[in-house]
Amino acid sequence: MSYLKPLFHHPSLKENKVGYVKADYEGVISTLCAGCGHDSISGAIVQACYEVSLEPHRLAKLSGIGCSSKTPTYFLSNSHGFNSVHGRMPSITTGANMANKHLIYLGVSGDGDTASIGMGQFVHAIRRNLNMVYIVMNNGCYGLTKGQDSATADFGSISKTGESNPYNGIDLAGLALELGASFVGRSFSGDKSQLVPMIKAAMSHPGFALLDVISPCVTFNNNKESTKSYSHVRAHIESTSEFDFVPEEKAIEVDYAAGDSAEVELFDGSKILLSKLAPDWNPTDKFTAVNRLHEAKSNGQILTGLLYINPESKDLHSMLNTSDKAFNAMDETDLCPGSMELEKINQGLR
Amino acid sequence: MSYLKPLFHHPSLKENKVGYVKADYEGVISTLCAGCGHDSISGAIVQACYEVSLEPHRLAKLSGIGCSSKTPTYFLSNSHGFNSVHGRMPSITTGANMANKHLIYLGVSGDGDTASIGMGQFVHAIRRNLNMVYIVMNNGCYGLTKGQDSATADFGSISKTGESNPYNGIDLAGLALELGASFVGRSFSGDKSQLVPMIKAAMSHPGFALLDVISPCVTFNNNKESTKSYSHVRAHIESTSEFDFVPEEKAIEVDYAAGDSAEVELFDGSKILLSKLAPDWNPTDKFTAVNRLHEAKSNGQILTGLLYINPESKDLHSMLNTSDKAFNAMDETDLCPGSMELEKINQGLR
Amino acid sequence: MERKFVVNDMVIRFANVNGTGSASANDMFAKSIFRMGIPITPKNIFPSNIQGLPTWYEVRINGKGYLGRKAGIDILVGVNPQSFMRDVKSVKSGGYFIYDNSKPLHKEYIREDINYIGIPMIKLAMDNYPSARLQQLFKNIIYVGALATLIDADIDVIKSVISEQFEKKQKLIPPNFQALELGINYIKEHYDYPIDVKVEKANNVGDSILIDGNTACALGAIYAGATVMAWYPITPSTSVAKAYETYAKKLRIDKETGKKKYAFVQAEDELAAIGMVIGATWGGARAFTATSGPGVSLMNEFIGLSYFAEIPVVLINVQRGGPSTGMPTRSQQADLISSAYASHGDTKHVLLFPSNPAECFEMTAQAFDLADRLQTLIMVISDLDLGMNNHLSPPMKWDDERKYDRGKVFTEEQLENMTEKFGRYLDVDGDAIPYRTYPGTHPTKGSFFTRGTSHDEYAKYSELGEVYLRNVDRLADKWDTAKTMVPPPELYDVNDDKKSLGLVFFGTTTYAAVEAMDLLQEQNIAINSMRVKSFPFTKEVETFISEHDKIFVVEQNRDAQFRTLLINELETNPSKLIKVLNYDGTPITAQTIMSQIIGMLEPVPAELN
Amino acid sequence: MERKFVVNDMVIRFANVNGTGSASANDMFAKSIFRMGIPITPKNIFPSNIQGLPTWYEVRINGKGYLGRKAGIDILVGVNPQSFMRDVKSVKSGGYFIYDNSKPLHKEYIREDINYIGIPMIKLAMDNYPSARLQQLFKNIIYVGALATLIDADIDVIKSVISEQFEKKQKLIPPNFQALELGINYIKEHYDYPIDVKVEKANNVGDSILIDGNTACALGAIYAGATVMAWYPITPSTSVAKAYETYAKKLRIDKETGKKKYAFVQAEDELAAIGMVIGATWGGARAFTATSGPGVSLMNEFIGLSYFAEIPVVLINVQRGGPSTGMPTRSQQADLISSAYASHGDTKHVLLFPSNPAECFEMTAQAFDLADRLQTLIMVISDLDLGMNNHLSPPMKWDDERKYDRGKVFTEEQLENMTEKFGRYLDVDGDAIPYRTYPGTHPTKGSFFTRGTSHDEYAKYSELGEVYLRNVDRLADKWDTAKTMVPPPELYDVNDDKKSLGLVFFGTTTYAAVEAMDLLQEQNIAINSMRVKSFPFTKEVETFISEHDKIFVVEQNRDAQFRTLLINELETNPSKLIKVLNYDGTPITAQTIMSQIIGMLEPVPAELN
Ligand SMILES: Cc1ncc(C[n+]2csc(CCOP(=O)(O)OP(=O)(O)O)c2C)c(N)n1
Ligand SMILES: Cc1ncc(C[n+]2csc(CCOP(=O)(O)OP(=O)(O)O)c2C)c(N)n1
Ligand code: SF4
Ligand code: SF4
Ligand SMILES: [Mg+2]
Ligand SMILES: [Mg+2]
Repeated sequence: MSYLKPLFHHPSLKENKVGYVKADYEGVISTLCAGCGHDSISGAIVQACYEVSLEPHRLAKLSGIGCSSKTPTYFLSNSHGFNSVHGRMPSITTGANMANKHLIYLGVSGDGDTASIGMGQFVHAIRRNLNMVYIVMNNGCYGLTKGQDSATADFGSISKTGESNPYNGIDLAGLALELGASFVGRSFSGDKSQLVPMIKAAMSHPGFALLDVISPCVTFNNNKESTKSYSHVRAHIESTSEFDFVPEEKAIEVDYAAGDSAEVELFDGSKILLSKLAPDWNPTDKFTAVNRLHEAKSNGQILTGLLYINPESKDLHSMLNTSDKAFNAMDETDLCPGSMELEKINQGLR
Repeated sequence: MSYLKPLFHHPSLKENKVGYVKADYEGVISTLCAGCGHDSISGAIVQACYEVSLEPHRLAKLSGIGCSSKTPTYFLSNSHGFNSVHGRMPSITTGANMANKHLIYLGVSGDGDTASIGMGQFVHAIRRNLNMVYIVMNNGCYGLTKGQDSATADFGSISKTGESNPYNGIDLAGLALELGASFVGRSFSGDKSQLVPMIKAAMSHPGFALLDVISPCVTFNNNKESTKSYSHVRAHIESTSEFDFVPEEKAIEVDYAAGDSAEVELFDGSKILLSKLAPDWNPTDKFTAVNRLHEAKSNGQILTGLLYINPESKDLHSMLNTSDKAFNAMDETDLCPGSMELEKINQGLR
Repeated sequence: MERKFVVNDMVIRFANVNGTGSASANDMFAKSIFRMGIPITPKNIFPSNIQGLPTWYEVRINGKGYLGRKAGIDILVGVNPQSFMRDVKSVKSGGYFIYDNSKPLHKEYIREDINYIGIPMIKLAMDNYPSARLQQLFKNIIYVGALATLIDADIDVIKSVISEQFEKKQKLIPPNFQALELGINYIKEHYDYPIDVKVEKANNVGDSILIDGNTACALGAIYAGATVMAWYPITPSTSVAKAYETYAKKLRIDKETGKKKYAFVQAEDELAAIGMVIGATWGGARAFTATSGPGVSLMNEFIGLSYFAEIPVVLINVQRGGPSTGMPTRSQQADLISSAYASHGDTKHVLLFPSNPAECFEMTAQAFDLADRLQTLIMVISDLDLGMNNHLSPPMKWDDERKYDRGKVFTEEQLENMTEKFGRYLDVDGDAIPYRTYPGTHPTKGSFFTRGTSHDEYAKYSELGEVYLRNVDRLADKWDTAKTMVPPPELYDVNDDKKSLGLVFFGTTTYAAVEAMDLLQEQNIAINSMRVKSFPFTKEVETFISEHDKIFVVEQNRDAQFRTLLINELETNPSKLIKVLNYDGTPITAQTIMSQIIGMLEPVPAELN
Repeated sequence: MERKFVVNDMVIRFANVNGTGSASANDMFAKSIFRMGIPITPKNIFPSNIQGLPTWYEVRINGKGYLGRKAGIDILVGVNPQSFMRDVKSVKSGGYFIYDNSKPLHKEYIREDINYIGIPMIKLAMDNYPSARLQQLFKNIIYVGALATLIDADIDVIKSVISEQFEKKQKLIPPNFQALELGINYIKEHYDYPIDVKVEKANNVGDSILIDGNTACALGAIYAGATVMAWYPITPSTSVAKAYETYAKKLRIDKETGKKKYAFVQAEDELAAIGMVIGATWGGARAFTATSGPGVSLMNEFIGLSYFAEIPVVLINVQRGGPSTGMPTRSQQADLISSAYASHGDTKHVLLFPSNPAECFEMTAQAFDLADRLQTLIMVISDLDLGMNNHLSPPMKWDDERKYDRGKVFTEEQLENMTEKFGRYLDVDGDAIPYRTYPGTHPTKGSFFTRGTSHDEYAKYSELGEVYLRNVDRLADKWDTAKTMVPPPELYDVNDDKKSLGLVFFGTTTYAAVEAMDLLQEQNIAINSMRVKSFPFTKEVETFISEHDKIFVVEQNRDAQFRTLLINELETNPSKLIKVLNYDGTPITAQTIMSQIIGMLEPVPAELN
């Protein structure tokens, strides 16, 4: 069970501009593992929506399949949600967005859901600059199917089965930049101070906004002997060759300033080095963003922050020049050309 | 019908080191449109295989679906070929390569086949550094289904139906670089002097070698009024709204030196600016390759040449540490653990 | 002695090379015959390639209005040396072979029993047009002129068709007329004309139109208010998308703002295409896709989602020759089982079977109502023959009083006034169809979580057996509801009161089946016929099947898939359903149906008439 | 008065929270009973999540060897407060509810008709283990000790199972023993034991093993020489891949070089997984994949390719609850139609139906021979129940004389000596199966072009109707050849000479069906039974179906899909096939089968016995 608070616990009672309290943005109790990074991201989404005073029904939340893709149940109960099929959230979101351009579309996906089975749709949602927030809850593994390496897993990382990953990990932020995404950010699940504003920025961006959020998996990225007492548990797991014991963990949190770096210890005792872009970073300069990203990578750092934003972003609706009235609000009068027109067409076919 | 020569025409009679003449590398008569860039690439493949003195049966040729994907019939008749399904050549090639590591695998695809339906498999073949030559015959459109824009079509390009493309084109070479491909080259179908050696280099590279080859489609990228007499034909096509007339064209050829640029006029009268990497270019420096590529793009140039090669490339078989003997040559003695071993396993389950 | 003419009854076949502009010339010829008031059936037989391979265009001209394909070619216009031998062989004894005699005909092509008519097409073209490209184009018009003269077609009609065709490029009209005259004059100067198969103006087409099924489907979608079309190119369904775009551009641009009341999205593949449709209809728009066999196979997972999460989808399935990539430019009806039961688990899908373009229009429009009403996927099952060939069809009709049936959707007001808890999958009124809401409808009521996993009446995830059962049993009940909503079959004049023999067909076998009924009648074989229009089968279909002793089921696939559907859904004894099959990729002929039936009746002649 | 014990016949259910380590404790308990020589059937009932949700583990203990699920719980070990109410309710009258009485039981959980046994599990754990994590883990062993004492299980056996389990982590043994003793002693000190359902050492398991079907499939693949395994994670098939990797690592590393004689590739999705298999078998290796419903749906296009281009594929389809994402952690047999006729066009696929792990092993191995021999896709149809639960099974067997049947493959020598032209799709000897060659075999002979498009005998593309017909008709003939090669059904003791009643089942309904046969016998209902092992149906299946008047078909799906296959392939009159269904995601019980059959017989009791 999760530490994400259910509706009746500690509601933040302050109403926002549209008259909602924070609890109005929450969802049902999470069924993710205690300490799962995904729950922290859900929390950040709740916070961001509350802060921007969004009416919850003005947002639609969509996902694929995976632990990450379950999270939309755990936030924004008053929003329509769609837990679709594995890897296909982008196409569903594209359609939904076409139907009604006036909602905010928040897509949630996992690294398996996005970087493997969903790669094609991910790439093409970017290409179409679909107006949506696309959050990847990136844990480098397949949580829900019990810990296989995902395509974003780092080269050489050790999976729960003890195998070293022989493949290079795909950098989703780098990929999005290469593909011309109009908004690319990266953050860490435990870094609320960075994540919440970034979600807010993404929601206000008129186009595709990728948020690649590193989100540690307590259960399956939990494979090194880190503490004394834990070793016993670990030995137990090895011996029974059943992943049937998940130690309860606290979610990892981190707080550091823009321009700084922070070393974060993951559940498995391994460490990652986060590096936050400086406060005066100019996110409209893509060329530099690409270079900074590659540079950080070669220094073994994970660069976080808003890497790039295209201020001239034109979304799919603009490209297609669709009408302002949402399609789902149109009826016969808007849409049906009528019998006279049809008779003209018939006439032309005689 | 194509200008690619059938077996009985002008055979090059000089035998190569393994005793084959050039005609031994040819295929059946092409059924592509006269002047199609794809046929020029087929010609370059024939030339390259002849020059490197490859025994034809030591190569397997695979493709997806499309005009481009038909070409394997038009070269190397003595090689096994596999014209699979749309967008899935990479997975088929992965399997084939696993079965027998001792052949050369030449995959041919189109930009539709690769950048749309095949995007996922393309990305993951790169990620696995599968030992293969992957040629994209890139014409920016869907030839076989009559000229729809593909995902590599340039922003603003006008398709046969007169629509301007609102999307940014995907740069397959840039993408491959971002994904860590171990060999990335780009060329032009009409530039044999660059293309033939590049294919040879790709064949000798132990890992994934992408060749993104610009290959103009005479029929569907043939949409501007370029010459007087042609306008009549074009008018005819517009009036009948049937793409049922394909003017016979000569394949476009170009020859320019390394370090130079060349403007090439396409069938539609539009022009592209090719820019060839300098002869002293260091293709092992990825960082610079990425920058040069982006730079060229922002100057409206298409950079050609061997952009990047990783001299330390380790292919999938190396990563998996598979045996030297090909799997398809193994039998019971190699593979079956025998009844004694099974009885031991049974014993452990009692 | 007076010559005897066969009037308004022939098959003409043009043998061309694709990419040479012949298709538009042939089309203009066929259209001219149609304009003369004579029913025609044109069929394009083309390769899966763009240029340089043999392609045929066949027109059956039949005053009685039989529109099925007919074997036996009366006149062959052979302008493709690649297929010469095959073409010569295909002419029926006594028929005509029209060819380019700019070069002499090799003697291996000479048959004693047919007539040869040589016309120096390329020579005439070279003498009159400057460039190779133009020569190639106008050669086609030259043979049209010649052929028209030979069969006594009305030249003025042809000219008017040409003029219309080039209405917006007036300067193209004179050279086309000139080419036509070249052909006409050459015949007039060198041959006795007309030949003994000829056409005569008639009044047999009524208010019919000439249109392909794909265009009609696209128009149906536009009339039904489809605002999102997501698709991926694939023969033979591509032209549905193309036509949708063409007509949407004309009919769906907001006059004032110039903005589009539609979104036309070429997806990255078929999975994405149907995903977009699902997203769009979930969002409250009407949306559809069109594809063919390989695309439907790729859509299988999503099709299951639409069934289980109850999301309206309209899918136009234009079948081609399978399996696998198969024969992409040939026609079959071989995707019936894979459509009806697409996707894993217990799934069933509603199918509609149009048999002509007017029905393509109507059934596509109807599919949107059914999809919204039943909250499920509706497949319009067309095929290459219906979709890509022009057909003589009743005109398309639209009643301006007609309202879109958007099905059970709660509005903001309804939600506002609601006191009970909204249950997305709650059957509140016994038709097994629940209410839905569009995202964004109401600030605090009516939101729900759509999922492909097992769920309770309130859309909540559940792994409980009883919850699962309630849901899938309701879906089975919904299937029964569907039976009352889909179009009933068409029953043909009852010839056989004893109800011993029945004939069942659907879709594009209809033309040939209807003709076969007449042929059988001529042989005194009484047979009752039924054209099925939908799946699930309605009561009427069930009755027909149960009332007849021996039923011939006509279809265009190897495994008698439609027969399987009948057996499986109606619990019919297979022994009474007899297969009548044709699956070589060409449309079945009346002759084939008749002879297969007679062949199977022969052992028991006593039982007949 | 002497107490009456029910011996070796009970159902025990553990109600846990997943992720708390209970699965391994429960497994050790079950294994101990098995070691006592008593047949057991353990079943894991788990949620589609990783931690914190209710999960159940059910063991049926049955001395007679009935291995099907049985309703009615004798003993419930309830350590999950979330599911308490449900758990209390599920105990059968007179049964036992074992719970943690560290806190007192709320009175709403009190039922008059069952026995409560409280054990202060968490208290004992806290008193004896330092950290919360260890307390949680050892709590599980405490209840195992208590339960064992209550039913009189052999503690030494349990200890030996624990010792084996921790063989490589010896230091874990003492604390586990300690926990066990805590449970044992608490019972001994506080309760009268044993209770009236108990176990006694027996000799009823013979040489059986305890293994899950997925591991057995994986071993079958290793024994059959599969070198390439390409897969994508999906419940419940993931463990096939996991087991393949585990055993391949042990059995397939070249001793000298340390190199692997296998390639284990986690694909990017299911489309890629089957693509890799197709590529690998085309290349001459043996390859396979394992997936479940959604994966099979995604593989549809490729499945059609393998059928039409005739490429061997072995696919292990471990079914779960459908449609769509459905019930990922529940079991069904609902992918029969979608497997048998997967992909568009006229396609049919060979299916094998194992019903226990030994057959999973054998049939997987056999699938490779059949795939190579028939050059087509073979699906091994398993399900979650068979695949993921441990089953008491005959041991796996391998004959060292057994050679792989690689089917019709020309070698370099054969090609060298060949004078006639090699035709990849030429039926040279009448079995409708052509010869193939591997790439790289011969410098100048035997190469061909594989394609999913229509092709002639020499693999050349063709759009000609007659060429297409020859090919697909041969594929239909090959289907007939397949009927002679697939495993015949198992026919059970013939009870009914009149052959009026028949019972048909397959796969995991076998356990319950076999038990139901006995139950029916007890009621004097004579019924002949057949377990089908493969599709297409062999002659024997056809005979059984035609010889019986009324046949009950047992299966675990809503739409009676297996029955559809029987009707469709054997041209059976549907009226004689009666549905016996269970599709709520739990395995069917003998009681259900019996009562459904009796229910349907009631109207006509005269006809019986
Ligand atoms: C078509 C299909 N294939 C496979 C699965 C099984 N599956 C469920 S979740 C998942 C991976 C999830 O990984 P990721 O997206 O990284 O999410 P996480 O659980 O790590 O948050 C897979 C393979 C599925 N549901 N559908
Ligand atoms: C699953 C599937 N979808 C669609 C098609 C139709 N199709 C055939 S080729 C093609 C596009 C080919 O474009 P490209 O790969 O760029 O090749 P080109 O013809 O331009 O060389 C498409 C969409 C198909 N064969 N299979
Ligand atoms: S398995 Fe990993 S990703 Fe899934 S809920 Fe648990 S911690 Fe989170
Ligand atoms: S359509 Fe274009 S790509 Fe296809 S063969 Fe013709 S020129 Fe080449
Ligand atoms: Mg993940
Ligand atoms: Mg292309």
